[in-house]
Amino acid sequence: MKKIINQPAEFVPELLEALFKAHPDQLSYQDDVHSVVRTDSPIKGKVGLATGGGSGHLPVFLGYVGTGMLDGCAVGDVFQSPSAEQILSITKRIDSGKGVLYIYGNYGGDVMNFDMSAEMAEMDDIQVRTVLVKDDVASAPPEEAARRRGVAGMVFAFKIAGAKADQGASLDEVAAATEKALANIRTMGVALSSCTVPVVGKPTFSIGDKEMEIGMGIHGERGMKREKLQTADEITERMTDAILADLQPGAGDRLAVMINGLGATPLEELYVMYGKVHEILAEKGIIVYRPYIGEFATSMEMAGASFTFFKLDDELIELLDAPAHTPFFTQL
Amino acid sequence: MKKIINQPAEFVPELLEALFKAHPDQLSYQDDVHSVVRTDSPIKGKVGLATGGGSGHLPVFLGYVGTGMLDGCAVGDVFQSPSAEQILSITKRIDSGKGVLYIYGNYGGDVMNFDMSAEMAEMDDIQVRTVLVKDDVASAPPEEAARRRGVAGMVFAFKIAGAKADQGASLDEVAAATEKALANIRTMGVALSSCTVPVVGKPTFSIGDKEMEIGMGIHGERGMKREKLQTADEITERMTDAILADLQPGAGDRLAVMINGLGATPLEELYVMYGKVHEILAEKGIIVYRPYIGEFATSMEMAGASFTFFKLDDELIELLDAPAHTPFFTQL
Amino acid sequence: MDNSIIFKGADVAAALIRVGDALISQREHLTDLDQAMGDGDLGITTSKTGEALKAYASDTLSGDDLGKYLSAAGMKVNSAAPSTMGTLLATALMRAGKEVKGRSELDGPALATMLQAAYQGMMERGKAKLGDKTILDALGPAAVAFNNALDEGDDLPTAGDKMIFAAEEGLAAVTPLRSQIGRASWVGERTEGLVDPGCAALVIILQAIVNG
Amino acid sequence: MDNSIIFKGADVAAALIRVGDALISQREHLTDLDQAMGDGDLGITTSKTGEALKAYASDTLSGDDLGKYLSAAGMKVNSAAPSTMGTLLATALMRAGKEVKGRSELDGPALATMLQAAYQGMMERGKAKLGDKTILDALGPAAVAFNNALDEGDDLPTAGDKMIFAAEEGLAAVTPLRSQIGRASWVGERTEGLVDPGCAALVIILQAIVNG
Ligand SMILES: Nc1ncnc2c1ncn2[C@@H]1O[C@H](COP(=O)(O)OP(=O)(O)O)[C@@H](O)[C@H]1O
Ligand SMILES: Nc1ncnc2c1ncn2[C@@H]1O[C@H](COP(=O)(O)OP(=O)(O)O)[C@@H](O)[C@H]1O
Ligand SMILES: [Mg+2]
Ligand SMILES: [Mg+2]
Ligand SMILES: [Mg+2]
Ligand SMILES: [Mg+2]
Repeated sequence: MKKIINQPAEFVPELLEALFKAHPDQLSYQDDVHSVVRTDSPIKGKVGLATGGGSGHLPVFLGYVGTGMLDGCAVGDVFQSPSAEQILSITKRIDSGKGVLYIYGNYGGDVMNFDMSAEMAEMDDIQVRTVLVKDDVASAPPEEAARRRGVAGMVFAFKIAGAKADQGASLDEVAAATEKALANIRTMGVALSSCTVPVVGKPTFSIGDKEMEIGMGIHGERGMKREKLQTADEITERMTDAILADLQPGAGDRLAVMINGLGATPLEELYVMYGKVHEILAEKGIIVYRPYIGEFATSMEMAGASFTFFKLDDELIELLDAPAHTPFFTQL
Repeated sequence: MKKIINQPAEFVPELLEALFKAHPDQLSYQDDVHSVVRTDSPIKGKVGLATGGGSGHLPVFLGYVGTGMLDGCAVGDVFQSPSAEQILSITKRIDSGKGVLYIYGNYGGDVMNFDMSAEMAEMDDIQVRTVLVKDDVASAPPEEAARRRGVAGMVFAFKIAGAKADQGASLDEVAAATEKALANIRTMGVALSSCTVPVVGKPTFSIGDKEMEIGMGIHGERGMKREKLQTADEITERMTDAILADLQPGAGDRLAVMINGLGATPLEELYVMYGKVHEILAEKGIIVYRPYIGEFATSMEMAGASFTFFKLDDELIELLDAPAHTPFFTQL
Repeated sequence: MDNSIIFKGADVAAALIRVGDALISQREHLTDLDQAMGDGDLGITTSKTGEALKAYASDTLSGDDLGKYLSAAGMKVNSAAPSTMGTLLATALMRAGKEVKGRSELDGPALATMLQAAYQGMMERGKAKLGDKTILDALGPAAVAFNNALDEGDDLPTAGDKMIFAAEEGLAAVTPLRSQIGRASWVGERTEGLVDPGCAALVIILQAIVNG
Repeated sequence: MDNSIIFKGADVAAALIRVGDALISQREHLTDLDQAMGDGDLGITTSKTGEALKAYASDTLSGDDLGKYLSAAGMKVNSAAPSTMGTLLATALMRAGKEVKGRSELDGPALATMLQAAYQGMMERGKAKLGDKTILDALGPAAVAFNNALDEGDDLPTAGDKMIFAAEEGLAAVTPLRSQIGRASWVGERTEGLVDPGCAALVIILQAIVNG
């Protein structure tokens, strides 16, 4: 896949510098361009919310820093964890005294660096709690759900945490709401083509012209199965069934449904899949409370999509419905 | 390029049916799923605003139907004009008595069908005016600007027209504001890969692994030149210089700048390009009043980008700043 | 067939079906031509047009008024294939139909008038001029040649052949030129030497009408 | 070299540079291994680690305190390459350094303690256990083998060779197994029979340390 880039090694710093030029009212950095924070942080009386992870997934991660969502994000190189130091510097900046919640995907490098940062933050008397996102049903069976990786479902976690924190809730309360949300969030993805990490310069995996990889991760992690490319309806049924089997919603349940493009798949195709999801859910008496159709968590130029289902109750609906505004995501 | 679709011929009706399932509060149709209107149309006391064109460009065209922007959109098959009948049916639905303004891209098929619809609407005593979008500087030299095709710049035209119409302006006033906006809007694009029309099933053009097409149109129309792929900075300079030569803004002028992804190009790369645009403009004393970075007008899975510059004055700024909300575009 | 041949509804319907078949069978060829200088959709447009014509001619009784019959065919074509070429062909049908409103039979002179009206209609709808390298550059000379042949006393088959020959000559004459209007005009000098896809489609249509 | 060999700051710096060079030169190989069962970034991580080690060892005086010197090297590695392997290697350096805080010279037993501490540190940081098919499965046996060899009176070169051999044996022992932790664990049974990239990196590092 061809890229519009300069020096591969400068890719992330260049995009971050452009980000601060584009959105100076909303975003600035602390110590290092990789440590992105809300310009108005710390927000008095509010728990600080931080995330982080590798680049290459925009709008994830930094795209959710803004009103009603996150306060800071530590940005790693493409598909690489940020360093403990970078995480620590946003932690210090966004703490208003009410503590900081880390919400990020369950990846080894990220876990270790966030943990190191948390240890250092505690030495500075900043209270830190961590909620890991592990929503990808394709990455481990239910009995090993703790091993699952975190993918697009984190966007809903950010949304819920942000709304809860905005209500003035305590660190423990925000963590509890976020954990409750994540217990009701499941994702699964399919990839049709690979992405290419700029400094590597070759596709992460190769895939035939008529093949697809069901259960693909967002860094090119292999999925459950390499198969013949199927129709939109067949793919949609497969993924919907797998998520429903895991999440087990019942008739009358309300779901937020995210149909997320991984990068190269047109919005038109996402809508075609949504149509089928809607139909399958309707047949089971399950209600789509709110659809989110677009690119929310990408793998650069990967073709493919992920579905995230989020089972809601009244409390979660109130939090999901709260307005949010970041340079990449606006909800009225 | 692989697609997630069912029967190619059903692609557009399927996506439209999904659209109405996803956004029933905001969008509905008149007579035929291809005739998309605001659910609350006609809006009393407001000029009706309609657009239309082929599918495959989401969010263009139908994505801009909503509060503060358009009232209706006639949707053609992929890259095909809608029919005169489909246009006529939205025209009748959105007219509140103040007349209807057609705003769409300068493509032969669209022009003929909108003209036919306008002739029929007049027989029903609906006043219709037309403003053609011709913003692509790569499609003809300045002295033949009337021949130029309409691309991403139409999004700004929709925005200005929508805000003006919301002020209660007359059909002529809305048309005049839209024309004024378009006189200050210029676009240019670059493609790195082709798109594939589903029913055709093969790429519209072939392009080498190390080539790019400068000045590409959004349906795969050939550009000005097939060249060796350059760096992000070089590409950005080329496109920026070409637009500036045509638009001729001066030091102190304020621009809205759109860096638009054509489909497969990651947001990260769009930001890298924005960084360079910002730098070039700053060197000339030109101010970016508002950046728009993302996918606003695509060519399905084409890799590449377009830049649109929109020279603003106080009146245009007021209209650009007005809030808008559609299922695909929200501005506070 | 000679100059006194008269076409009735069944003949017109058969001609629509022949045109439909020809447009469908030439789909790939027209797509290739349009990929070279346009957006590669012409084959889709013509095959949708062809399907619409065939469905219409099979499902609809031509009745007493061939003018109405042809105009309604034009409406169908516009709904089925509303791109440039589809809309122009729809316009041609509607305008040709208008010329023979109320008639249940068509003779040579009627066909000549219809051809001229189709040409006029396309010109008004598309606002192109001769030499812009469009379908007009094949249709214009074809309409003139057909009319002249009849005036000179040729029989219908001969006039038909002259019409096709003129269309082919028109196509050839503009091939070296640069497209001046529509999508191809954006390709600029790269269109020089390429066959205009619309001209090619017109030749296919005329051949299908004549070779019945 | 025999058991009484003592390493000073310059020796440690030279070892860091050798490790750096080896990690950089094996970039492609490690990338390939990690593409087969992970995300293909291990070569990038190790070469960034290598660059950071070389820059650090060239720019920083080792001074009197080799413990501090190594811990600071760990901090640099974490900043330069904060992915799983980079963070584990950073942790190893920091924990090894902690063991020899204040010392300006290192002998065999010190090295054995450092190796054990590195292993412990990685285990605590990454929360993996032996048999999960990670770098621990090469480092654990290597640390034990080195310590045992010294206990049994082997000289340093012999102990070093035994250490490398144990690491290679550890790598081979887990190759048939399924990865149980980290990114590779999501690949499941498809990892069976594939070499763990972290084990491979560890063998490269130990070889570079020993073969000075
Ligand atoms: N304004 C026009 N008037 C007449 N014919 C035109 C005009 N523009 C284009 N054409 C003809 O239409 C052909 C292309 O048809 P089509 O592929 O349907 O157009 P597009 O894809 O650009 O909508 C051209 O080869 C040319 O003959
Ligand atoms: N929790 C863990 N503890 C120890 N080693 C681990 C752990 N997770 C992964 N590893 C090792 O890290 C190697 C992969 O390193 P790296 O490519 O940096 O990881 P990633 O790309 O997943 O962040 C694996 O081959 C394995 O040896
Ligand atoms: Mg077309
Ligand atoms: Mg065409
Ligand atoms: Mg990694
Ligand atoms: Mg890896």
